[in-house]
Amino acid sequence: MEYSDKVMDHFMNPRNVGEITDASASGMVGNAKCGDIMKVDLKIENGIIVDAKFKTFGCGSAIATSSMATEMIKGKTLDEALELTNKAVAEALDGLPPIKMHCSLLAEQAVKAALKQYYDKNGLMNESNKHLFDMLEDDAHDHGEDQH
Amino acid sequence: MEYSDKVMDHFMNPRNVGEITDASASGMVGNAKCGDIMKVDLKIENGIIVDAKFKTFGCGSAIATSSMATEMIKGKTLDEALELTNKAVAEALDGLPPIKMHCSLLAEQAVKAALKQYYDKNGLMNESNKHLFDMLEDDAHDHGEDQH
Amino acid sequence: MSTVKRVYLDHAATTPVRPEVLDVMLPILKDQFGNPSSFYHRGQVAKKILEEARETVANCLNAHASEIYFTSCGTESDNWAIKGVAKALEKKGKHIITSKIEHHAVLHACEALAGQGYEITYLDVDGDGLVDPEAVRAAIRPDTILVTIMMANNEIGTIQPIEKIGQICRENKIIFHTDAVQAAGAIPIDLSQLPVDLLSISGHKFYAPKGVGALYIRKGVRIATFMDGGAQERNRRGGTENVPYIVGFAKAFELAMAEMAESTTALQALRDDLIEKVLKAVPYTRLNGHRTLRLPNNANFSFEFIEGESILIMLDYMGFECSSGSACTSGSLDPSHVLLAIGLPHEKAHGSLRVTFGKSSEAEDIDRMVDALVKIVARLREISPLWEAFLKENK
Amino acid sequence: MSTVKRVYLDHAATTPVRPEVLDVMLPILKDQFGNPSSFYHRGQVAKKILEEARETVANCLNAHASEIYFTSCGTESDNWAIKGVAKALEKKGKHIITSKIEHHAVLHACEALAGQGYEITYLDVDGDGLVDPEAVRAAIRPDTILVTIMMANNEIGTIQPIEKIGQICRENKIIFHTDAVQAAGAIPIDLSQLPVDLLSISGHKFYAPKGVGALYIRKGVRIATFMDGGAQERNRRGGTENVPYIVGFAKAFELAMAEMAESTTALQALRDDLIEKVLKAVPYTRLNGHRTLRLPNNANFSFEFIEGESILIMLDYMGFECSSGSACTSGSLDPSHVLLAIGLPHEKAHGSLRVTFGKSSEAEDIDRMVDALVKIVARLREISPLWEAFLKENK
Ligand SMILES: Cc1ncc(COP(=O)(O)O)c(C=O)c1O
Ligand SMILES: Cc1ncc(COP(=O)(O)O)c(C=O)c1O
Repeated sequence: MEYSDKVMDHFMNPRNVGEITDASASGMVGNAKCGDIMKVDLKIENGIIVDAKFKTFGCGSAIATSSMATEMIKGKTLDEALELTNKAVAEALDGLPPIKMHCSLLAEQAVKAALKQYYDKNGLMNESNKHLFDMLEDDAHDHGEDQH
Repeated sequence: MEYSDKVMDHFMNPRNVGEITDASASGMVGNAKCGDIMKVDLKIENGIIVDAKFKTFGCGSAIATSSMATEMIKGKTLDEALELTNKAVAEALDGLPPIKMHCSLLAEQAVKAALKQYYDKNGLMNESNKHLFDMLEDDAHDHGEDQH
Repeated sequence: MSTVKRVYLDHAATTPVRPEVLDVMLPILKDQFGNPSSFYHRGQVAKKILEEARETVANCLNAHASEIYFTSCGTESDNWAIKGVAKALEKKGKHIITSKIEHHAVLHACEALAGQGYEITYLDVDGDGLVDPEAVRAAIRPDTILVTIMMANNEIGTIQPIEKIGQICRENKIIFHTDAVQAAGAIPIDLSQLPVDLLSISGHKFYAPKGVGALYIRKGVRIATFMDGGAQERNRRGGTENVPYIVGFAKAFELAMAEMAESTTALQALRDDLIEKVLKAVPYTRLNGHRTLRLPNNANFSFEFIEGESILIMLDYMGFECSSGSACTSGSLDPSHVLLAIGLPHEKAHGSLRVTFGKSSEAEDIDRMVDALVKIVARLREISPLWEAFLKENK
Repeated sequence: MSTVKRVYLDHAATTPVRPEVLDVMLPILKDQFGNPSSFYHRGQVAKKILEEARETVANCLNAHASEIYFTSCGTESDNWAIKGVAKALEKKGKHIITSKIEHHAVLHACEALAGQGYEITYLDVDGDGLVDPEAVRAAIRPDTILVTIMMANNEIGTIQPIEKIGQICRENKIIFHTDAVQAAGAIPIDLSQLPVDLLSISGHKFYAPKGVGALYIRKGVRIATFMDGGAQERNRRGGTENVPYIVGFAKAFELAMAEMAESTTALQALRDDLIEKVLKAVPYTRLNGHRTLRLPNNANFSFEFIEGESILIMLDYMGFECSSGSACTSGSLDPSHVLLAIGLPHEKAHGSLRVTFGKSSEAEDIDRMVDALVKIVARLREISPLWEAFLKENK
């Protein structure tokens, strides 16, 4: 696997590893069957993500994208954070090997899952923003390739 | 094809090449389809083969066995000549590659064909020696291998 | 890449060409370029070299030279054995027995046949990766035409009871193929004793180059051609012969046999040292594969709560070249079919590491490797939500 | 063997590895032994080398790198192309069109399919060995799934109207494979223009080693795998990659393309000189194959009344290494199927000689060769009963 220097840096020195014990919201996605699980804790104050921490079981790019995704949403408003896409995460890492693109989806999904919990808990979910969480409906980790 | 020195010698310097214009008998066997034809002329005096000549269209071992077979029957009685076998010819040449053993059959056959002509012409053929010419019945050159 | 000392510990994936092997190959690559099928002297020289190599390989297996057919790799040998028997015996039946832990060369060849109306029984293995010979017997049906069970597994190193399985096949008059790609050159194979009909080998597992293998076909075994073409290999395998590699293959095999006693001792010492130290130093770690019925150079671990690729990248960074699962699926997202077959749950199957020693391995590498692993595993567990959950549960 | 100067004139059978090719192979054979499927740095280096080679080969053919698949030889490429399409399209139909003068790799692959219920049409060729494109059109049926016609013949050198045949296949939406083993490196092949879907190449015909080839598979063409196994070659051809040979193959192909204009001129001059002189000096001799639509390095003669092997032995003795028919059948008793197909009677088919020039050929060899041939033919005719009969008839 040829990883970019950025990926290697975020893998070897991941930012924001850990738990937030008094987290405003948490999200956990993925499953062991597919080989990666990501958990994100967010601390939200006045509509701003003031802290984000993660724990990830997964391959190099799963860990690197977790690190990068949490970096990217820190200090952002909820609306801004909801705009985070897996493509943006992968680009911020100078790209990922094609076979690893699904890992960046995991990071987007984990952040959204945490935000969804926050929206649900705080009654922020409504008809106009509901669609932003659509991706959590189907299992983004269902690789769908024919296995042989 | 790895030929013995003897084969090479008899191929490069074949003995008894030619025709006997006043031959006592001649035999010609093989066919162009199989890639070898051999013709033997014999000069027979008092039941002794005093001369033998051949012409052969064929591979190296066809020519070498022709040469050797004519050498082996020269000076021999008819009975002795009839005992010539392809195995003996091949052995006299220090062996032939397995795939080329059929060529030595050609030489035995050609000698027998000439002798048969002599026996027929001179009324020497009888019930007790007829079987010696059996091999001329079926085409020894029908390789019988499955061709693919 | 960093400039640390690089330690190659993936000899099951491939090995370098050893100098003695290159030495016998070079003159042929340079000068003896004749085509062994050619009539003239140069061709016959090549032919002789080829046949001498065949003799050497036959001697290594205690077989007859006429039973050795050169191929382009272990995969070809496996494909030929399986598809060749399937085709030759299709009138007799269309049932094939194999195991769940075969190499993909065997499994995918079987799957290809499954798509053509053959029925494949994939036998389970036990927790150590062993096939039960009695399970082979139980699976045999009147339409069974082939049993194919590998001699030693490429991931977990487990060595199968080939003699017993072969005996059962023989009793039932069923052709028995074994993929000995990992076994050849590593453990003794005596085909005058072993009831094996077909056996696959690949050179690059024992210091010959990649791209040359052999299939042993016991005299009298019915098998169709796979590579149809010219009259090479006694009409059974077309394609102009790769003489330099074949000669290298024979030389490497011969050396491996000559050095086997010595190298087995050395490799086993390294293997056992690593296994013992890793199991001691890294908690929640298991050894995959049979503890003793295993290839002398193979160690395979599952580190709980963490994922294999992460371990590999860190090891690579620290200079250790190992693999997780088999090399040819390392680009894949699927966990190893072998580890699932021995009963590991997915997360443990994902967290495996294969270390395979070889000629270049040194005892001093072991401690450095264990140190590295301790650090890496600790680090990755710190990041792992599974570890976090486990700690909370067990507080 | 005598100590005369040895002149190799059998470049269609195989060629030596040229020094520039050995030079790029050696460092890989010695040091870069990584398995391209391996995760760590060493494996990725090998992977990169492999992909660069693929790019080079693609450039030589004006194709995309993703359309190039490395194989172990021309025979494998042919088998894969033919059996792969047959399998992938078996539901569509089971009819395949080929010609009577294909290499055994194609003919025997077709015969293997014939044994499995496929129907093969073997097209006739004309006296020059040309396939009539209209005959291809006429042979197409609703159940035709593949046309396989070689680009240039290995025995008589005739170059087929591949573009026209491909056009007809395309009009009829039928997959078209061409065996370009003799053509690649000898004549230009531009796959951005040529309507060819599958194309086989082998390295040892252009100064790469024996045991490496490629199959070009045009994007979108449906073809099953042949060598089932690991995920190598984008999941389409299992087996650990033979990196050194693949690199040598790419280098040799690249050099052949770069030098093509020059070498074509040189080879054609030798070829034409030999043809002219032999036809003049040796009576009752015919040139087999098309006079101009032929490979630049190929001359093929039939000498009436004498047999080919005898000619070969004597030539070999005098230092000239040539062939009669194709190398891989030279151990066989059958006359060349190609010469029979162009209409030669058996005795002429048996009396053929193929001379194929290459890099080592020199103009001065021609006259010596002609001298030798004059003597040999005269000598063998003296021994020949056919010549004797002919002389008597024509007295
Ligand atoms: C036209 C043609 N096709 C296929 C082949 C087979 O190639 P290889 O010997 O590399 O398998 C050859 C040469 O032997 C050939 O000349
Ligand atoms: C057990 C086993 N079988 C088959 C193969 C395939 O061998 P090759 O890569 O030479 O095709 C391998 C190695 O890759 C192997 O370990």
